[in-house]
Amino acid sequence: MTKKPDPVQTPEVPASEAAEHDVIYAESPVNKALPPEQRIKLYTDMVRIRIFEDRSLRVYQQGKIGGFLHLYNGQEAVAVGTVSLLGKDDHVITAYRDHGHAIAVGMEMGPLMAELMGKATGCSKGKGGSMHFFAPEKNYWGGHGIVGGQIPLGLGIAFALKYKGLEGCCLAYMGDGAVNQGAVHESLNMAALWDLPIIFVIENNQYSMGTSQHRSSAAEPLAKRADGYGMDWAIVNGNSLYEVRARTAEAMERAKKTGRPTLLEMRTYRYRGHSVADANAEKYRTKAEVESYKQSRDPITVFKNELIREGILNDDLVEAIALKVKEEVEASVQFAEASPLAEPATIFEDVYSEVDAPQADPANEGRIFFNLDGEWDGRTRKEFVHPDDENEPSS
Amino acid sequence: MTKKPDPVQTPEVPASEAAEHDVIYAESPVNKALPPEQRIKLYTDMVRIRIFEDRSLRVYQQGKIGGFLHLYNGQEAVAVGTVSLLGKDDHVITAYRDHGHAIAVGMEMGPLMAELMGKATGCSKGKGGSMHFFAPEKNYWGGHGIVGGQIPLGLGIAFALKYKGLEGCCLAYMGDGAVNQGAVHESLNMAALWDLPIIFVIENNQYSMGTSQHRSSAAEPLAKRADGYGMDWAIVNGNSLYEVRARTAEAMERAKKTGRPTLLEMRTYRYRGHSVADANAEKYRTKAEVESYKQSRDPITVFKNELIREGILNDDLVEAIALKVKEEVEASVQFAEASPLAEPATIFEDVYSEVDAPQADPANEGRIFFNLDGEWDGRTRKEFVHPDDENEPSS
Amino acid sequence: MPLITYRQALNEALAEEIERDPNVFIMGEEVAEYNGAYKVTEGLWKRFGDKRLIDAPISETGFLGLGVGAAMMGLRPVIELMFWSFAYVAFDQIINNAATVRYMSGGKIKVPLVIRGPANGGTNVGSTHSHTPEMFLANQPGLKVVAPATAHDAKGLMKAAIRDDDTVCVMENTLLYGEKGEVADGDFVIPLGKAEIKRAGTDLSIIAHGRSTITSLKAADILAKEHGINAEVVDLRSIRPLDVQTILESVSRTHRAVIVEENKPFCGVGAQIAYIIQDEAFDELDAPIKRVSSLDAPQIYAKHLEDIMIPDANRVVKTALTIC
Amino acid sequence: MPLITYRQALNEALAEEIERDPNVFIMGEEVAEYNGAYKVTEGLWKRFGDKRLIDAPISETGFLGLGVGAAMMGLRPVIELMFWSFAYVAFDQIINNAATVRYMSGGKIKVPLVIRGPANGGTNVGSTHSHTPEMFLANQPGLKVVAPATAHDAKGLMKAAIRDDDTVCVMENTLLYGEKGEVADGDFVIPLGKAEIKRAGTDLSIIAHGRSTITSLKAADILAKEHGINAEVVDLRSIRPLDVQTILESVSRTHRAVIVEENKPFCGVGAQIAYIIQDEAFDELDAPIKRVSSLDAPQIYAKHLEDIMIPDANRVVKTALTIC
Ligand SMILES: Cc1ncc(C[n+]2csc(CCOP(=O)(O)OP(=O)(O)O)c2C)c(N)n1
Ligand SMILES: Cc1ncc(C[n+]2csc(CCOP(=O)(O)OP(=O)(O)O)c2C)c(N)n1
Ligand SMILES: [Mg+2]
Ligand SMILES: [Mg+2]
Repeated sequence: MTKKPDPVQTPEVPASEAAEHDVIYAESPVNKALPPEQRIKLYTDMVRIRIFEDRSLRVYQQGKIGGFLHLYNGQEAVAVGTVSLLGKDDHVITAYRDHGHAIAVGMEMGPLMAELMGKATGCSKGKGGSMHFFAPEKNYWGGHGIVGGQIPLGLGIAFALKYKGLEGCCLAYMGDGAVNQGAVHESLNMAALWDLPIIFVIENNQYSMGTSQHRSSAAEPLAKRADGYGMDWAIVNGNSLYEVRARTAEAMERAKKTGRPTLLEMRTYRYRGHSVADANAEKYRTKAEVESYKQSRDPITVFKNELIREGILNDDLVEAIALKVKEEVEASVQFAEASPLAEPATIFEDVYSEVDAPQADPANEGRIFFNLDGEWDGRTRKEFVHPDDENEPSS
Repeated sequence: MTKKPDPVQTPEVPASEAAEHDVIYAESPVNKALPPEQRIKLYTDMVRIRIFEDRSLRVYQQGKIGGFLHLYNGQEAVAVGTVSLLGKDDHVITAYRDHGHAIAVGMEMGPLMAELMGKATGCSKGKGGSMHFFAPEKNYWGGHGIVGGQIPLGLGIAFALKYKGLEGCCLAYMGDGAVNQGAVHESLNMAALWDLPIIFVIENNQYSMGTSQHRSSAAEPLAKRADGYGMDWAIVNGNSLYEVRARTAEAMERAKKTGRPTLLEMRTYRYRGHSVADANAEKYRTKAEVESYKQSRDPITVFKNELIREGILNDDLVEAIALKVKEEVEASVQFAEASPLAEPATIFEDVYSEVDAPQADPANEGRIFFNLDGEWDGRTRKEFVHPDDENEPSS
Repeated sequence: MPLITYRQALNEALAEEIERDPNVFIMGEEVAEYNGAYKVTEGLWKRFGDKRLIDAPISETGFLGLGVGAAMMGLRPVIELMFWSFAYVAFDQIINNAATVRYMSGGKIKVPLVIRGPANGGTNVGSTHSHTPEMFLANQPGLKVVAPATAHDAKGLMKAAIRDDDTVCVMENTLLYGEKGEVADGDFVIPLGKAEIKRAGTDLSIIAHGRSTITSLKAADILAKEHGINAEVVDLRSIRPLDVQTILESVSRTHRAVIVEENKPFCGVGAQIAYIIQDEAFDELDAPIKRVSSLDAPQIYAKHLEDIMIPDANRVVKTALTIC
Repeated sequence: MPLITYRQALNEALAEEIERDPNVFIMGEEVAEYNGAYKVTEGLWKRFGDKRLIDAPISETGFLGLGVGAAMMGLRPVIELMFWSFAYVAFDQIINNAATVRYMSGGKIKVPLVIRGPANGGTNVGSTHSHTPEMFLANQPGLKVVAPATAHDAKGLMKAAIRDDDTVCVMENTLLYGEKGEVADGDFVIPLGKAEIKRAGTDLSIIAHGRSTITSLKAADILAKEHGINAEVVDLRSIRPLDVQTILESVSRTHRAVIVEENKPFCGVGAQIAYIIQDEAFDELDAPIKRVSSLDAPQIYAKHLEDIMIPDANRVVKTALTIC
């Protein structure tokens, strides 16, 4: 084995707040190089996420969205900061708290909102829902519901980049609770073993549902687990957009230049419950704790103040941005509401490639893929009509 | 969270050989306290394992054992050294390379050999085979075939000890390849999180099948992964029986006094192929490498020389021991060969408790557990006759 | 008999067994301080404390295996899976350890473990969270599998499961947690492997388990009222062991069978039941056995489509009419 | 047509596809330098090098997931499981990712992945190493599952699997690896979902997959020679998609069916086939459909008992005689 370099360990800059971090990291090359309009875009993207999430919550409360809805409020700097660095061959994969990343990579809000409402125009045609947004054309690979399950996929994306000889990397996000899934460790080891260009991003919002980090993980910091695999790691103030960018840029450069992976632990906070259904959100943490983040460490406010300090932003502009974003979000709701529901026949689409393109190969004729309702019959996918047009919901 | 103490890290004593280690660790309290006859017993147990393994290989080659046979030759000091410290409430669980531990905990050789031959008198009635030896009455919980799968069970044993308020611990063994199974990491975290009295023993024989450690694990030492969980760890010369005992004793004391788990990496070597079926055993490592272990680091020879140095053992005694062990092993073969094959009706025993004790509860009447050969019928387990008495083997 | 919810019934069963037997404890994600993601363990942590109610990290393989190890040592762990869908990261511990240690040790070790949690679609959460793996669990000899449909059965089966000496998988249903039903007073168990005829009938046997039983009862009402067909509804309650006798007796009376399940159809529980019926009551059958299963695509997110996907009373009626 | 072993046929299929398509690579434990635990990949590492043949750590979840991710990116990974029994630590990646990403993304992403390895008992290695999970895999819409019985089918199905745009699970059999058979020359594929009548007959349809096909052919010989019964043997080859037409046509000719499988019976593949036959060809049946499956206990270690456990020709004959 060629001896690998000792891991680069970057523990937190001690005892400072996001605001100070933004000031410090404004000086780092990747941020210094940013033209003003791009700084404003970063700010705007965080606002877009925030307002989209707030609006989707209202739609949920109106009963137009069902199932789970995991909101990203409070963590915007992570998705926006990291994704802002993506080049053509850089890829993203995350867990079920995936709206922020989707907006950051540039997915349009309309199809996102439509997906939440289960509409045909949804980004997954209403098949995936909140936890399963995808945009492969934007290098965005989801949106995954099983805790930790997306991390091996991220490893595979990084593997494919290396296999194809592309200079790119994969950003694979997970929560602080996810680090205790076996899948994550297997992936850390293989990434380091094979020098795969992947950056594991722990979005440490300090809770997995109602369980605080110290009740689920034996030791701190979580990123230190990378040591066991000889992998570089850093702790990052995840509420400081500039710091997120600076640390991610370092890791991406390392991945592309040396193929070496990095484990980044981004310290952040979620404002809302684990999901909208989280009835206990007020119980497992104090109101004061939540407020302290909102008041003094909110990533959007902190970055807004930083841009004001830099003379790039002012109150008028802030208001104008808010207005524009609200329009965009409203338009997404209107788009979604005006969209048709997906047709029952689509239930059997997107399962098997031959079924979707029966003419593609004459051999497809007569092949049976589905067991329809007592009638074993895949030949007739196109003939499928749903059992009863006056179908009553079953519960 | 009450702050946990910093982990105790015990890297290897550098650049020394097993023989020197035996000399050094002879002075450690747990070894110093050993009366001569117990030292001889330790030596004898290692010899018993070695000769049992050699003999079972011959039986296998005679076609009387089938399936897999993973031999323990070369690693004897680990099982014998660790198990020698077991008290009444200390427990053991290991993987498929489980003959050594079985003999060390005191299982009789006859039923072990009979198990390998699939006999009714086998320790698992011929149902488990080589990989699945169990003796719960001796606190020995197997023998497990799925790599890493036994480690969560070990965690459960430690949990049960703590739950019951017993002052005991669990020794949970795995190979160097097994450390890359997610199950192991999940267990490390929970053990450290909850202060469970478990000692994870990596028997690092440097290969998982044909894969050397550096081709499967990203960093060395493996034990250092414990740091990520704030867990104590040590590297141990696994071919030095005294060192194995000394380090294990420390870990056991810690487990019992503080509940804190330890990860011990015992460096050792296997002489034979991964299993008897390992056709490539000569290919993935050099003959010279194997020989260097056999010649100068063999745990039995090293300990024999140490006991000679101590004046406890001499050539005559060594020969007498060998003779006696050979007799014991031969007797086990005779026992096994003379034993009857298990009856077909036993196939349906030991699956469901009610089926084994139908009278235990009147409610058992009429309950159907099995689908027998087209006839769904558990009522008739006792009536079961195997399909064809002149049954020909199917392949 | 008190009228309580399925959730309360489970809660009572757990509380009573914790009180009865010091070896019973509950472990899982959010079961203690949070009171359970679906509130099945509500109040138990407060009542019984840290020893008996344990919040686990998101490490299903680890804590299911812990349950197996603790059960081997004589404890009676009740491991909650927040969803049975999360068992997929940990099936090895269930199949290779819980189900088979008894066998592989020649009967030396028993594993009195309960693994419980909801296994159902119909809640608009998409494919990854809507699995119903009872067909897979019941395929493995050594495991027992039950799927209560009512509050009474939920309580009785849960208590039986905890007292059972083998590993029992209890398949609950989030759509039933809030449903009320009469539950017998006091301490009772329902032996595993006993089906119940939830509605007696003469013209057709509808065989179901879990929530499909409720669907089937609704269908039987429609069949009676609108079509003059008097259907019998057999609730399996337990899938393994299976009460073949009750199934066969019913079909021998009615000569027609429809099997309803929320499983995906291929190799679902319904396939096995159909096989058994035609094998053992071939001459009794006047028509092919029909099945109504979840539609055979990955579970869909959109609610209006998922409602079509999962068997409802209309679909059962429609299917029944094809053979009546 | 050259006479080669099933193992060589697989090896050729893999080699040819690696040569044909630069996106094909093989990953698994011991597949490269060691030449494969069962030598299926023998010589491939030497021939194609580190890029195309990759030895993985014992991290099935990790490398199966890697395969899914790489497939999403357009590669065509062939992931070897040393045994399908080891999939149990990693089913989540197969069911929740490989099988359903296409669906959950509304068809935006495809996962052209092959997962292959032996899934069989009969080798005296006990319960943990003898699983046959095709019933579980085929239950999941989105997955394809094939089980070749002969060298020719092994080659043709493997090549089809690698070129398929969906995830295909190839269930091989260590007891067949050494069996020789004639394999067509040159480049050919066998479309997934086409059964083959391996022996034409008139009196009885024996329906099988994988090694059970070989057992069934032996049984058909005995039935012909000793009992004057002319059995047809239908080899499913592919379990999902399933060639229902060939099954039904056969049963419509013979009016009797025995299904043979090495699965455990409860919800096994045979249960599903039995259901379909009685549903769609009820009036054609002169006798109940019978099944011959692996005996319904955990797979046993002792060879003489495992030989009883797994269906053999005698058991098939005996079962056939009950309905002929
Ligand atoms: C394997 C698995 N187990 C449990 C769950 C249920 N679950 C969904 S999210 C979650 C908490 C995850 O917390 P964390 O990783 O910190 O991410 P966050 O929600 O804070 O973003 C749990 C337990 C799941 N989806 N998958
Ligand atoms: C989950 C799983 N994957 C693969 C295997 C096959 N297998 C059995 S032993 C082994 C190598 C294990 O090596 P190591 O952990 O170093 O233990 P050793 O054999 O050296 O004692 C492998 C790959 C298995 N039994 N279980
Ligand atoms: Mg979190
Ligand atoms: Mg090893």
